[in-house]
Amino acid sequence: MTTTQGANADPVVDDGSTVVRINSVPELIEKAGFIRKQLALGTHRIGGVHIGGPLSATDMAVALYYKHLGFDPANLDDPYRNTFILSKGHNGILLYTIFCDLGLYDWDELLDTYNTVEGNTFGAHPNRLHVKGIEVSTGSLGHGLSLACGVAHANRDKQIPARVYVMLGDGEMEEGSNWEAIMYAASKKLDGIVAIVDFNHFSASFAAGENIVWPNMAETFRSFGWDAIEVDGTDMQAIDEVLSSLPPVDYANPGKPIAIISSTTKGQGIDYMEAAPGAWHIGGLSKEKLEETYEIIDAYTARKLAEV
Amino acid sequence: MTTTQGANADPVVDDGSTVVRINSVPELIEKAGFIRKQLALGTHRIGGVHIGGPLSATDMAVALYYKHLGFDPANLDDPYRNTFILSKGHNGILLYTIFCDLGLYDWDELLDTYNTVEGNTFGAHPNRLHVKGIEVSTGSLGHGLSLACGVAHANRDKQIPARVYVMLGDGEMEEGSNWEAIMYAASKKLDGIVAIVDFNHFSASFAAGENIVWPNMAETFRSFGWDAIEVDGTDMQAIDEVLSSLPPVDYANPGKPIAIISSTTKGQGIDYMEAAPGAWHIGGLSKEKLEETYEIIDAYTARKLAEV
Amino acid sequence: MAVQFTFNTSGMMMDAKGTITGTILDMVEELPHVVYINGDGTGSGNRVRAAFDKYPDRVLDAGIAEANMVSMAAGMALRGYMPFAQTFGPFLSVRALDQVHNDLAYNDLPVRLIGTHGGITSGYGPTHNTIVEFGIMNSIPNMTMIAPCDANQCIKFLEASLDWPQPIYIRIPRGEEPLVYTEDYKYEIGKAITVRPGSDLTLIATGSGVYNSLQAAKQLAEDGMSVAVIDMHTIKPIDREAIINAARTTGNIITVEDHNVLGGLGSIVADVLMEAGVPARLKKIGIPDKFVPFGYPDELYPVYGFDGPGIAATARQFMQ
Amino acid sequence: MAVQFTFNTSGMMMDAKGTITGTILDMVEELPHVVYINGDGTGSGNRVRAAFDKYPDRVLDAGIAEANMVSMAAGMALRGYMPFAQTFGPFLSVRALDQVHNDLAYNDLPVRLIGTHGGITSGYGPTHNTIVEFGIMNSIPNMTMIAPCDANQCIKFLEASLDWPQPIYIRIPRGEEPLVYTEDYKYEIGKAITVRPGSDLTLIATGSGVYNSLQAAKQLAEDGMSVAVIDMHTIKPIDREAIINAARTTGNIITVEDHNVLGGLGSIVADVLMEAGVPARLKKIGIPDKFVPFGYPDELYPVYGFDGPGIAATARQFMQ
Ligand SMILES: Cc1ncc(C[n+]2csc(CCOP(=O)(O)OP(=O)(O)O)c2C)c(N)n1
Ligand SMILES: Cc1ncc(C[n+]2csc(CCOP(=O)(O)OP(=O)(O)O)c2C)c(N)n1
Ligand SMILES: [Mg+2]
Ligand SMILES: [Mg+2]
Repeated sequence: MTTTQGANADPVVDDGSTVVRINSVPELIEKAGFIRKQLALGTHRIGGVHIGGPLSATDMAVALYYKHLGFDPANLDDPYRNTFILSKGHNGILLYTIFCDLGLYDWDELLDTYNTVEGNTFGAHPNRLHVKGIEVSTGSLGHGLSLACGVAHANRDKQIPARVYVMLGDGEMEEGSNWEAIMYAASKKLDGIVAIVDFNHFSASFAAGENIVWPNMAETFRSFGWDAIEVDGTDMQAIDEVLSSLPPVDYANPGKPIAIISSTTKGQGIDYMEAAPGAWHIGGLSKEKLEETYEIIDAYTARKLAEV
Repeated sequence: MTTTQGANADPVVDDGSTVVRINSVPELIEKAGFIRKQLALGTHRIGGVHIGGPLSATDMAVALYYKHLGFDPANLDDPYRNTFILSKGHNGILLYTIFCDLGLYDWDELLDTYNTVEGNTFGAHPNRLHVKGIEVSTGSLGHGLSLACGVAHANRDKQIPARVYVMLGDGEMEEGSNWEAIMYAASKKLDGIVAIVDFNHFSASFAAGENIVWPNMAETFRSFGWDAIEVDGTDMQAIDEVLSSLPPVDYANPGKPIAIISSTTKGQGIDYMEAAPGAWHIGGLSKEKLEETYEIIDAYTARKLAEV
Repeated sequence: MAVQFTFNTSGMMMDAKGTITGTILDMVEELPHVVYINGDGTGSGNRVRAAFDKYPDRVLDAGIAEANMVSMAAGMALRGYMPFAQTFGPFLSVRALDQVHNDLAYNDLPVRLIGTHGGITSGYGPTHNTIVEFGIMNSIPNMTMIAPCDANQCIKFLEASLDWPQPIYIRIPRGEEPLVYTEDYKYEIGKAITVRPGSDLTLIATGSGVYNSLQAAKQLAEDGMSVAVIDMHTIKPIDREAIINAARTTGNIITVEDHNVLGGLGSIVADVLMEAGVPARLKKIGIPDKFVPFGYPDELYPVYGFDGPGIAATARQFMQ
Repeated sequence: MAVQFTFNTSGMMMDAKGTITGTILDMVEELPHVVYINGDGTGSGNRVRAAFDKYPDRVLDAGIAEANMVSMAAGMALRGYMPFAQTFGPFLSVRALDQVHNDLAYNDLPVRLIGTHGGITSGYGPTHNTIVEFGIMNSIPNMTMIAPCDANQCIKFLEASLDWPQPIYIRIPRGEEPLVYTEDYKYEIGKAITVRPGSDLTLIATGSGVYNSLQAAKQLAEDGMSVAVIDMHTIKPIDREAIINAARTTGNIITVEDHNVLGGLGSIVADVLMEAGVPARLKKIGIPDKFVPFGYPDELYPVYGFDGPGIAATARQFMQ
């Protein structure tokens, strides 16, 4: 299988795999800009799509899928693979968009059949039995970290030193089940687990602190025995540094599981969405608005490129 | 209604209530000794009773029911009352024992009909519809703090400055639902809530740290926005000081909800149980063992008295 | 007793979810013991948010923490309040089931849970659908289970609920459902309503199935079939009399529900009939015990044959 | 096909819970993909603890955190493992239902949940009883629900489960149940076993009800009544053929289960019969939709009439 990742692609492996590895931060930023535009396109073509969360998680997801995960579209069942679990399952469109870009699916298939019975591939929440590349079906919040505990045990049982990345929402952290997994993972030194909280300062209804208050989420993770790193989740350079700095998974010398609190804004990259995150938890875009939105994203991407 | 609280009773109110208030620490210690012996008696007469947890929670419960709660057996529905919720419901026998001592029930009723269909009053887990004085039926762990959030909202809505004490087990804190309530209570400044963790260093199977590890539970509470106090839960003087030092519930100047981490040993006061807490999560006592146990408790109580 | 109604043929839509929320907020204003609790659904710039700001101890949002939401509601009920707690159905009936089972049902406290996006109406797939809650609540002692069929009935139900001493689970669709009833009528929890009389076949429907069944009955009337439609708005306690009566009068029954056919209204009807020993033929329309594809009800209902034409087709086959 | 067995009249007791645990630990030793997970039930100084220490990634204890327990099991199944997760029934089937529904059933992963203290056998009251899980699991697509009747059948079931591709919920009593089967026999998930033939009446029983039904059948034989007993060890998928056959051959059916009579085996049997349109008389023995008092099964079973004499008495009345 060949991938269609465009000019930014830098396939570094020669073992027959089709892993895409974009090593340059500017190219990752460009890729994030492209993904944001495709998300906007989806929001127009489909309508009624979760969009604020996917946008804030875009940079992190791009850094992972195009570099740090070693995601191989041609070898999805590789037992040695790193795992990505989208615990905030309502952001499925973000993964579908990346998967289309990586050649797993055609764009039209995504944009024409999303959430339709006919297609039944791309649901509003990702289904592992329908979508290649999805590790586990999610949608009910607060399951991903527990699933990760199981995958991490499995990896360690087989002595596979792979990582399990879990993407969560800040609102999602209100679910108690997460904290069961957090205390368990620390207790069992499941240090292959990397919990990434896309702290975009909004749930479906509330700005951060308006209802449930997090005094300091990193401190809370630490109090349960985790390492916690705070990062500006809109700064690709910083994201890349954090993901590059993670200690290797070494079962002989286990460390702590790691939380990355990634500070973002819901709707990241599209100013009018950032200003009204509640309205853009789910949304749709008219044709005119789409054109305007492309320009906003391009300008945002250019600004981000200028910063590196 | 008159109470049969024995020589230690010091009814300080003259408004027709039957509140028992034992103000002297030595007398509270003696009362705790008496309750422990009655628990031992129950363990003999009934057999198959949860005993390790009730014993470790005895001092705290005595301090509350005989002093700080202002528990009034004749006025159980007083809307201004402080509330006690036994979140670790498997310790029901501890409350029944206290209720017998306070005259709500006869000893024989408890000891003859516990967990029988015939009696159907005193179940292995307390049922508010069967037992006078029980605020809410519990038994499934991890419900008490959430229930307390509701009671605290109700009190505040009516501007009743009463406290809601919740007794939890250290093992119980592994349930994620607790942490939902903990973040909610802090966020809403439900400072009438006092969470008391009877940290007796044992669940049903594991010594503290053997399976799930708590780096520092007080710190974890604080990271969620609570105040947390650590106390030696076997030192009546210390318990009394902590409970006396709680700031008043003042809705105009709300503080933080308060956690008391009460350090104890499962089976507290009975050495052979302390040494084998797993075996004495639930237990029964032969007649001979009961006599021996009385002596152990008396000696323990005497030691505690000598320390004050 | 069969009360007769003209049903609304206009297809006029009314938002059941919004109606419920609005009615409860009216109650909050009028009745000091009524509490409204949402689960990260308070939104902003709307009436719920205004009430949330105005009544900090009676209009609450538990955040994304449904277990705490349900137990907290129970805690308020312990002190004499009557909480209405509303969020997506699965997060109440499935996610928080231990809290429903123990703190509401076992403690027997008059909390009302309002599960939205009932059946496959969520459009968000099986994690946000609830095709299981009839079966679940049916097996839990002390629970009452209601599925109103239109927005107006939601109001009637809410009024009736004020005097009901036990916990209630109420399931409503996503919103914007066609109205079934045009005239006023008496509503009683546990009493089915015959919305259309008929002598050949009875459609026993609940929730969104009622409107669709009426459409089907109209179509079937054109074929000369006399089809009764019963609005079985209360799933538990089930109205045995209405079921037995339907068996006696028409002998042929089709149940219509947006729920798994295993354990739902159809199974409950079968149970009642077998226990009563009244002979009748029964056919169940519903979700055939599988996780449905993604899609909105417009698209999904015809797939499972519980739009009007689908029900009519099943009825024709059944009556051949 | 009715296979005939002599049933164990000795009343020999065998610990179903211990047998299951031991068998799974044997499997853990032999099969590298088998995982055992407890929920604060590992104990100390026993075989489970030894295995827990020996296999830190395959013999686990989730602590008192059942939601994490179930999802973690699903996570291992995602990687090809077959986890058996065991704790008190309500904490799996009720507390962790969102995890069961989504991570096991919707993801369709071969995790086996073993809910102990099934029915009212816990002795610890309604928070520790599970009289609801037949109804719950019946309504959830992809779930298989099993209730073995004795310790030996637990072993048979565990062997059969190794080839079953979907998630399974298995309910066992507290422990120390009398043996039903003495001889070896073929066990198949989803295939009921006729443990005693008869022509007047069929007792369709499950779990602890099977032994008690056999006792009743023996008593009734003395009265000259020919009573068949079916061991309906699989609640879902239900063996429709066996039920329909019972209706055809005896015409009279009594179901016996330690479960709420609403939504349990009896309701499922009613559902099958109504759908099949096979006439039969049906009576359900079980818990009459209420939270039972505290007490152990010895004391409680006679109250609800599902000890041997109670079943016999109901049968006599039913057949008058
Ligand atoms: C258990 C559960 N409760 C509620 C929901 C409904 N829901 C979907 S998204 C959402 C808000 C999530 O906020 P957050 O986790 O911050 O995600 P993001 O901002 O990244 O979209 C809610 C409440 C759900 N999917 N699962
Ligand atoms: C939700 C739930 N899971 C499991 C149990 C079974 N259980 C009863 S007591 C207990 C151990 C509790 O340990 P801890 O909270 O430390 O109580 P204590 O030591 O004071 O007895 C367990 C696991 C339960 N009652 N509720
Ligand atoms: Mg967010
Ligand atoms: Mg403990």
